[in-house]
Amino acid sequence: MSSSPENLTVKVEFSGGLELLFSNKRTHTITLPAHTPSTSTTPTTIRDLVIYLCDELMRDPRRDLFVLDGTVRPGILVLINDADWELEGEDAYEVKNGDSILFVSTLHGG
Amino acid sequence: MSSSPENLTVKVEFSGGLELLFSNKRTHTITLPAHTPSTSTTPTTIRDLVIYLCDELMRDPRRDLFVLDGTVRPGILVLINDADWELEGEDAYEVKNGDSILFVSTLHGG
Amino acid sequence: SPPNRWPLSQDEYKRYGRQLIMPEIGLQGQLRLKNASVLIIGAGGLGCPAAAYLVGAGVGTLGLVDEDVVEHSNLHRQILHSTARVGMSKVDSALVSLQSLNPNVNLVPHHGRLTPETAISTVQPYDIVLDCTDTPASRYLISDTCVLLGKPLVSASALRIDGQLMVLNNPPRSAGDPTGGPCYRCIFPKPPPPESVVTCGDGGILGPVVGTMGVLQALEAIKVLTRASTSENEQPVTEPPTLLIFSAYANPMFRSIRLRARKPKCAACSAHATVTPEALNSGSLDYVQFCGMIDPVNLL
Amino acid sequence: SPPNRWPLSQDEYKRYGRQLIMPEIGLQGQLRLKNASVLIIGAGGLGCPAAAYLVGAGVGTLGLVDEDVVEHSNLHRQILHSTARVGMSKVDSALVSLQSLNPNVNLVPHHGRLTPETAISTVQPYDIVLDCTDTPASRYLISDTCVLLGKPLVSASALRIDGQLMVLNNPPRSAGDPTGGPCYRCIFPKPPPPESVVTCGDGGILGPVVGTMGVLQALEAIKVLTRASTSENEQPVTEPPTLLIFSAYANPMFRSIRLRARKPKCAACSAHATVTPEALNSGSLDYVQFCGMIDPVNLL
Ligand SMILES: [Zn+2]
Ligand SMILES: [Zn+2]
Repeated sequence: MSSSPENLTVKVEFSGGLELLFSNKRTHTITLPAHTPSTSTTPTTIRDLVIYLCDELMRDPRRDLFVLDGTVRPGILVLINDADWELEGEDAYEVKNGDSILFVSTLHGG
Repeated sequence: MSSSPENLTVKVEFSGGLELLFSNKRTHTITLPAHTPSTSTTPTTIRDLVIYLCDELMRDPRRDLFVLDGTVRPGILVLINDADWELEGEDAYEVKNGDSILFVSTLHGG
Repeated sequence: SPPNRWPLSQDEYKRYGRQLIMPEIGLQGQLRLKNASVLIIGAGGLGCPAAAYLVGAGVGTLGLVDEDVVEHSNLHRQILHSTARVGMSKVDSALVSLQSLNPNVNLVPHHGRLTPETAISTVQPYDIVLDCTDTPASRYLISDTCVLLGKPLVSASALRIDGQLMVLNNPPRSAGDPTGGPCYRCIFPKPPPPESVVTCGDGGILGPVVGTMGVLQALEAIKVLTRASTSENEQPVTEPPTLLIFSAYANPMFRSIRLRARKPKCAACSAHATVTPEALNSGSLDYVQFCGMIDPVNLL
Repeated sequence: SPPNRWPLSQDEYKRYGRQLIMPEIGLQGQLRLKNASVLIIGAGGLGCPAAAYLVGAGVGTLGLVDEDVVEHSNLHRQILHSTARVGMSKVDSALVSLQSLNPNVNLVPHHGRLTPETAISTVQPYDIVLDCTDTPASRYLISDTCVLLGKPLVSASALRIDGQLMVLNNPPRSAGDPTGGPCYRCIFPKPPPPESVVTCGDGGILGPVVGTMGVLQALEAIKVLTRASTSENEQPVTEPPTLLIFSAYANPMFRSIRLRARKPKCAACSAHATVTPEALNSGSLDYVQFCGMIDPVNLL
């Protein structure tokens, strides 16, 4: 697929306290390879994005507050363009250029 | 401009009680000519849209609760794609296909 | 009962006049509120404003569950309590304020915490439940109970500068019916790791943040209780399931997220449900262990 | 005053602990609140919840302006009042509840309505104003006064199932400074035709709708009062002007709209302003006539 762009630019947002793991910044603009591995023709999925975020963006060492068993930990909702990722194929969803991905930690306080 | 579409389709929304003038429906999808008059090459503006709404969509006879002196009456904010119309040129703004236009009546109750 | 010529008293017409005259409520809606019973679990930062607006609106019966007593550190956000009532049970303290706001409402105190053994008998008499608690264990217990009993659930939570709101099990169809609304387990099948759970005591909470979520819980309950059927036999129209997320310092402050439908393998609301009334009553479902908490479950 | 080793009392640390520990407030923010004075104009559906959460949060001084007495028809939404206090002035009734919530706050009653003659002297001592009134005339008067005195203004309104919220004159720079925030006249240069103005009495109001807007007014006031300067000499960063619109039965319920900057020809906040302290004090600005009202101006 030589016509597809080399990179994707996506908006990544964190809410419900997850922003504390990412330099206390709620909104990030991320550029990442359109294929994973980048030399392959396999489209980059949310699963790949999550690993990318852990490796490249997370400053906090407590990785298991974000990822568990290779995917987003229980208690985090993932919203793709303002819709629950379960409506979009969960972590197999192929990331598109310009997507907005929101990670929300469920809250329990009252 | 023979290449421009004959018609525009826009989303029109009413809030703050204005929906009561439009069959108590908040959201309308409107198709109107891209030029006003339709045989001209003059692009349709918000001013033209407002007259179109009065003529074609409004069922309530109290036209002056929406329009005064040829434009939207005082106390109504017009939002073009979620921004104050003053940022976009007010009623001279040229309507684009797919635009979302929101009319909000200011409230005074407390 | 046969329709009365004047189904409300003159005092009630005066008191509820401002909401009665709106087409969204009307006399029918006011009578639905008057005939409705609401259970609020937790008399803290969410439960206080939720109870105030539901009692103001004239629900017939309001039950309140809490095991705690009022502390000084509650008062910046728990607006039904008062400095003089520090040390009193939160349920009793809240009832003092609610009674003085609207003596027409039948107020029912439930002292103590909701447990698997007491949940079904406590929730059974009510038409709708508001989850105003503050631990994962209580949230799963309340959701399971609402699914088992067919009650809609208005669930909110808040921490620091963030809040969340969902209307669950709405409409409250039987387990296995895919047209029912999702439950808490549909959205969160597995509990969060305990080390990721932050309480308001540890993380802090801004008063108007939790206050906003509590007032919106009252609103959602009023919407569910007053919604009209288009005909006698038809089901009322319900909104698609939505998560409202609120963040006080973000722009925009509010976002609405479309949620999934019921999960076909949900442990509570699917045809394959393993959460049963027997399991709940017998105490064989250990929510505290399920959620891996070390501390006892505290309702706030 | 020189910094104390313990700038708050032990009771204050306990009472405000849950908000103190958040980075958005902190000890500095709590001290800013303690040193702040807030004027709430209108002790009705907006003013009641706004006052409750500001008093809970520990502002130093809270003033309350209203001319009305409590009526039965207020109680479904005006949660600081009570059935036993029907007939009492709203200001006195609200102060009873606020005093019992937090005795540390200096509460200042202002009986009677704000008029052009009294506006400047009433507003002068306060740091920020909340417009919780319910007529166009009062909204223009309050905005003009805030511009003349350089006070930020948190303005909200509600009717039926809709609510609106704006933070105006923020930052509150002098008239003619285009970097100041827009005022009410910038957004609405001309008043609405009187026949288009619907009151809560005529149109109705759902309690939690106006309640939500009032709680959000308290939140915006806290945000303005506690915001930190990045350095001693720098201006604090302010949000771009936004209108929050709320509609209880819409999906999404909340929308945020970007507003214009100050209007270069604004009658109040531009270099060409015609609204002056002298004009206001002399009574030559007739807001009731400007808005074309027939009835007297009532603050709700
Ligand atoms: Zn389920
Ligand atoms: Zn201005």
